[in-house]
Amino acid sequence: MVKAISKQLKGVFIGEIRQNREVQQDHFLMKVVLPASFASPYPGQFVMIKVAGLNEPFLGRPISIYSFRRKKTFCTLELLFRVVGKGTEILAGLIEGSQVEIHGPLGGCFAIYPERENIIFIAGGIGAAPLSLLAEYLCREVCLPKSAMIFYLGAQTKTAVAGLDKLSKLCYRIHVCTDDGTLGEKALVTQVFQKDLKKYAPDKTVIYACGPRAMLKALHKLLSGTRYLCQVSLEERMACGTGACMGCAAAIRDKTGKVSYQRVCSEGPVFDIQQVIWDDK
Amino acid sequence: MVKAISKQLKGVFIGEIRQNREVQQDHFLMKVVLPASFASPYPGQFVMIKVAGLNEPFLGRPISIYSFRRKKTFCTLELLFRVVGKGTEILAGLIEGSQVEIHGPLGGCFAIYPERENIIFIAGGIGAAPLSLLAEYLCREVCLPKSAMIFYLGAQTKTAVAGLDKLSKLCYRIHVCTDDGTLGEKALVTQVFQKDLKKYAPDKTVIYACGPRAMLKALHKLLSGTRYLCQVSLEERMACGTGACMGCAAAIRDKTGKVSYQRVCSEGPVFDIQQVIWDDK
Amino acid sequence: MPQQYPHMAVEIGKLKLKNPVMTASGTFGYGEEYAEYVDLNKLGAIVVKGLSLKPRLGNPPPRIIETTGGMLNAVGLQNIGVEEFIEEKLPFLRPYDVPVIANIYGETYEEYRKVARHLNDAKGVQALEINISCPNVKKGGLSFGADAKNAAAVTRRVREETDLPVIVKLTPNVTDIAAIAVAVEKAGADALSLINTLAGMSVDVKTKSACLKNITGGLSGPAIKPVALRMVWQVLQRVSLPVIGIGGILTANDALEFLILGAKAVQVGTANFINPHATMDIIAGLRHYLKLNKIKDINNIIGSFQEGGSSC
Amino acid sequence: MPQQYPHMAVEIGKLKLKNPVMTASGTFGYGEEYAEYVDLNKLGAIVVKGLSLKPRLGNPPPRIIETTGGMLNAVGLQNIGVEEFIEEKLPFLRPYDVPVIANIYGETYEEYRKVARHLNDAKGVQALEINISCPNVKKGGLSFGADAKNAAAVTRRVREETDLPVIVKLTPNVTDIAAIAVAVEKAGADALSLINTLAGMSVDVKTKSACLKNITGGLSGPAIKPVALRMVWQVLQRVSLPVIGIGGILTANDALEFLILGAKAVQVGTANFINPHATMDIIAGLRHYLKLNKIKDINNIIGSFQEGGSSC
Ligand SMILES: Cc1cc2nc3c(=O)[nH]c(=O)nc-3n(C[C@H](O)[C@H](O)[C@H](O)COP(=O)(O)OP(=O)(O)OC[C@H]3O[C@@H](n4cnc5c(N)ncnc54)[C@H](O)[C@@H]3O)c2cc1C
Ligand SMILES: Cc1cc2nc3c(=O)[nH]c(=O)nc-3n(C[C@H](O)[C@H](O)[C@H](O)COP(=O)(O)OP(=O)(O)OC[C@H]3O[C@@H](n4cnc5c(N)ncnc54)[C@H](O)[C@@H]3O)c2cc1C
Ligand SMILES: Cc1cc2nc3c(=O)[nH]c(=O)nc-3n(C[C@H](O)[C@H](O)[C@H](O)COP(=O)(O)O)c2cc1C
Ligand SMILES: Cc1cc2nc3c(=O)[nH]c(=O)nc-3n(C[C@H](O)[C@H](O)[C@H](O)COP(=O)(O)O)c2cc1C
Ligand code: FES
Ligand code: FES
Repeated sequence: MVKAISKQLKGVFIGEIRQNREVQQDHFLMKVVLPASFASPYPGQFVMIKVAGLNEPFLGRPISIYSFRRKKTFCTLELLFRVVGKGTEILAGLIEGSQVEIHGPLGGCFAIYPERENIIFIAGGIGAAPLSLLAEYLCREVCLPKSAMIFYLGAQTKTAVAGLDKLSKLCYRIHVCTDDGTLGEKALVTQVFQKDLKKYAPDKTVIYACGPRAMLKALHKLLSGTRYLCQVSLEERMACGTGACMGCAAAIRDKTGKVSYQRVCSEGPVFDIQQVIWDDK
Repeated sequence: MVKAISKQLKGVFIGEIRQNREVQQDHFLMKVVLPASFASPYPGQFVMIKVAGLNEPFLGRPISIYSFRRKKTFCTLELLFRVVGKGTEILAGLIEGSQVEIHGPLGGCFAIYPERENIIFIAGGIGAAPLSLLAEYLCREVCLPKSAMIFYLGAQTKTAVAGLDKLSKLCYRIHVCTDDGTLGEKALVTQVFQKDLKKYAPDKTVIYACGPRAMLKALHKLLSGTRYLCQVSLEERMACGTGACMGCAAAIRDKTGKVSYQRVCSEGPVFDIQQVIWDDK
Repeated sequence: MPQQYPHMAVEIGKLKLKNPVMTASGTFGYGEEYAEYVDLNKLGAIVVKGLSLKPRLGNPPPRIIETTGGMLNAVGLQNIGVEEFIEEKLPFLRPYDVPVIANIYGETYEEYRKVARHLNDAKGVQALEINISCPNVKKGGLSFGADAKNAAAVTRRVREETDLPVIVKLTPNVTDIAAIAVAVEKAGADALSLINTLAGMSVDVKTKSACLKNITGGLSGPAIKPVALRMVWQVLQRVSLPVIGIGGILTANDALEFLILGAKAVQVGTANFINPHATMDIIAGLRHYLKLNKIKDINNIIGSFQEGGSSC
Repeated sequence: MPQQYPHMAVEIGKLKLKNPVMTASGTFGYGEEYAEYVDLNKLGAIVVKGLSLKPRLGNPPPRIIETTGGMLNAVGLQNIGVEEFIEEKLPFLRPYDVPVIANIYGETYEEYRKVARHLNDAKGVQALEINISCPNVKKGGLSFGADAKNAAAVTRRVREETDLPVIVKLTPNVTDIAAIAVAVEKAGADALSLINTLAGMSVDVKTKSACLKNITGGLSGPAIKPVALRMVWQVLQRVSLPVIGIGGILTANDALEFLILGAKAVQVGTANFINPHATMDIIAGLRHYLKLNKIKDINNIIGSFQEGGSSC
């Protein structure tokens, strides 16, 4: 019989908002103070967040961890999010001192290949958030040289480019582009990357990508037939974030070639780009 | 044909909380700033209040107007409320700067008899709130002498006595009593009042009462068969506050003796104590 | 009057509405209660509180209780009766330029008949909405609406009494709402409205009794919107009558969900309680939506649903 | 072990539970998913995700959408199949001191039979819960549960295959849930659990399509609690079987509402998603309530409902 579990059970943490600032039109940077028992996250992981004690929004919202600092008696979590609907609107309205329920860190993380020469990040819009934590991690924890890391950041328009200030401290080169040319090059981020592609030898390169499905799909097309290693972080609507509800399904081909619905929250959110079935919807 | 109505349509006002202070255990005094277009209330009237933009609580909560000040460009409303359930708990949690939706002033008001010598107020617990506005109104607007106004205030225990500071400025005599004797006399407020009853000649006296149904029922028994003029303010669960939902029914006997369900929000909340059917539930 | 864009008028059979937003029965009194809040002339239509042959006292209190995202009510169809309505309330409504729809209720077929006849003869009522679905009355009500044969029988009786458009209001408390819709269509209804409230209850843990004196009540508000949308969708697949969508509509976006599915109009109920101006806000919101999306006529939105399922 | 007060154990026929709080099928995975959050030994029982004879892929995404006070899901019973469950998941659960209830689903009577037989023979399953009520699968599912005769037939088939207690889980999407309960009781069920989700849908105004790829889904969460309570109350008036209450339970107070009505136990579903610790919080809350009110045995609360209606 499995006896009373002695180890600390995981749970939901009450966080207090230290700052919640509109850094860019419709983009908020929320700093949350959490108890020290909150586990240190790995890049690519996320939290489920909701307003403490309220049923509105009813479900938590998955938001990637943008940055994390551990202090002696507490830790601070930064989330970078874009207001797209009711849930994020309510989060945006929270003021300093408000309490939030934070559940995490959840999900798997990006695999690290420190020996590779070219560490490429490709972000669409708010997709920059999880990749920022990854870049930071590679800089600080893995001590990769800045020169190894190249960031491609695309967005629809100037006001949808967020997190640039932090990235410019972390990466050697940042290519910014917008659909309408209001910032950086006027191009899709996959197009900009494509132009550089031949510079990067497949076996010396790893690509990390996060962004709208259409962007990831284009990237998949670009890389299909090549031997590039490419990890993508997917998004799906989530209810539990822990693998119980089966709500966050994505069609994935496993190593044996069998296609099944896997859970973005627990088998993901990071998948090999080749494993994802891009035409399922 | 009734043409486009030119007069301003009534609506729901967005109020901003200026102060929300726990004046007594579980009792909050909320000061709300409202636009100048908010109509001046009469004593006994109430507002429906809810957190702006949220569906939780789903319905507004009826709260009596405790005090009101009109300034040139805005007005301020004070509400005195006790936390008894989820709705009032959420209201209690609102901090300065939060926005509330206020709908009102609603309902009828107490009838005034300035010529009567004895103006008696009988309040149970938070029932003091609407009677305070009435006392203030009689003092300031009707210029009744303080000596005419006698207040009986009962509560279960000391911590349930709220609004005393304001009342003591308004009324000549205040009889405080508690069920457990922790403040004032140890007695029910109806018992305290009963002892004084013979001092007040029925045709020179008017009684205003608000409090738990059991208290009002006891008062009704006390006064039945007498000619005292007594107005009570009733409470019922409300959805609309405007007379549309028929939700706030109380069994009332009209002048012809016919009993029907009347709406506390619109036919009330103030009724003649003799008209109310006290044994319907 | 010059044609105004966007075009907001819709037709429910013979009934022409300025716009698709009506009030739901029982949530807007007899119109008077909201006349200070709403320019009644701007409404698509007013559906008044359910009318019975004789005045009804209604149920003893408590009659309402809040629930998560909604409320339960057990008003029990308290109303002044059809005759007093015609004498006392209709004169107030007649001068307005807005269709008045009378929601009617009977405990027997004969009562439905009589109420319909009274209203048919009274000037100022533009349509009848048959309530065969109120869960808060002991006789009739639920049982008429929960059975296709009874629902059809009521419809036929009312149909015989009036030339006014007959709208039948369906209950959601059934296994197969589309089957009832089909039966009612055959019986001569001109339109359907759905849904009425879901039967529900709530327990007070302190007193260990029901929160409503009537024990059960009808659930309304945004909590029931998903059920209402599903039923409208199911009914639209089986009947060709115009359908009026009801249930949990608080905003223009909510109304659009029903219109996109194919509802010709909507009714706004519980929303009036929390925002007496709700109907006006919804009409303005619909107009804004059409302008923003450069849609000239709201009828182009109605039924624009893509069956494919979404990738939202 | 010394007797602990308050006494929290309840019995559902032969099934003995430490306390009346179970997890609801499909909301707690196979137990593993929450083992880091919840001390599984402290649960009344674990009901695992619905099992079918063969593994099921489930429906394409999007599968869930939030609604006011609840959520819609159209997972489509994605599961690993009964054999893999027995081989891969049951070994994890067996060592725990908690009854495991297998929720089973078939597309034909024969499939129900086979799944039941497999589980009957596997060690470590203490009861079967027959899901005749899932609205998210095309065959079987809804139709079995929506008709008293079919519901009884499924029950009888499963009954013949097993000595384990058989719990039948009822659908709320019916006109008369008590009639189905009665039929299922006669067919040999040991207990009833209710409710499963209400069929609903949601429309994405931007794409003019359903928010769920499957178009309709099942509504769960506090939004449906009033309907669940009403149905538990209706069923309890017609059957003498133990009833397990399900629907929108987030807190101990919610659980008490069902217990007061007479439910012997409750299942906690959607609450697990927003608070993975919900079951533990509810158990602690129940214990606290009993202590505070000096009630020695939770069975004294069960069925303590006062029919009179309240003046709350
Ligand atoms: C693992 C993960 C990490 C994420 N990290 C971030 C982040 O760091 N910053 C950020 O701004 N956003 C992030 N998202 C997306 C974020 O969760 C959604 O934007 C949010 O849930 C929308 O909630 P809402 O109520 O505001 O919008 P809704 O009203 O629910 O929806 C508005 C729009 O957003 C889409 N949407 C809703 N939920 C999701 C979702 N879970 N994934 C994708 N699209 C969704 C809807 O389809 C719709 O088009 C992440 C999502 C996942 C799954
Ligand atoms: C005209 C009017 C004026 C009022 N003025 C005040 C006031 O000035 N200050 C104040 O503190 N309270 C006042 N009340 C009572 C107040 O409305 C309720 O306490 C409040 O609605 C409870 O909401 P809740 O969500 O916190 O409690 P709930 O969880 O809804 O209920 C908790 C308890 O309060 C009771 N209750 C709930 N609603 C009402 C109601 N409308 N009337 C009576 N009892 C109710 C319930 O039966 C239950 O016992 C007034 C009520 C009315 C009708
Ligand atoms: C307080 C109340 C009273 C109602 N009375 C009636 C009625 O008399 N006749 C009727 O057909 N429907 C009645 N209804 C049902 C509404 O018209 C509507 O169908 C239902 O509330 C769902 O819509 P909603 O969610 O927008 O409120 C009533 C609803 C409420 C809340
Ligand atoms: C995501 C999800 C999956 C579910 N899967 C099943 C299932 O496999 N079998 C079943 O009988 N019920 C299933 N249900 C229904 C729940 O067990 C429960 O009856 C319902 O959700 C109502 O309870 P709740 O409001 O507490 O969630 C599922 C519910 C949800 C939300
Ligand atoms: S969100 Fe529940 S399984 Fe992924
Ligand atoms: S609260 Fe709606 S009629 Fe009084």
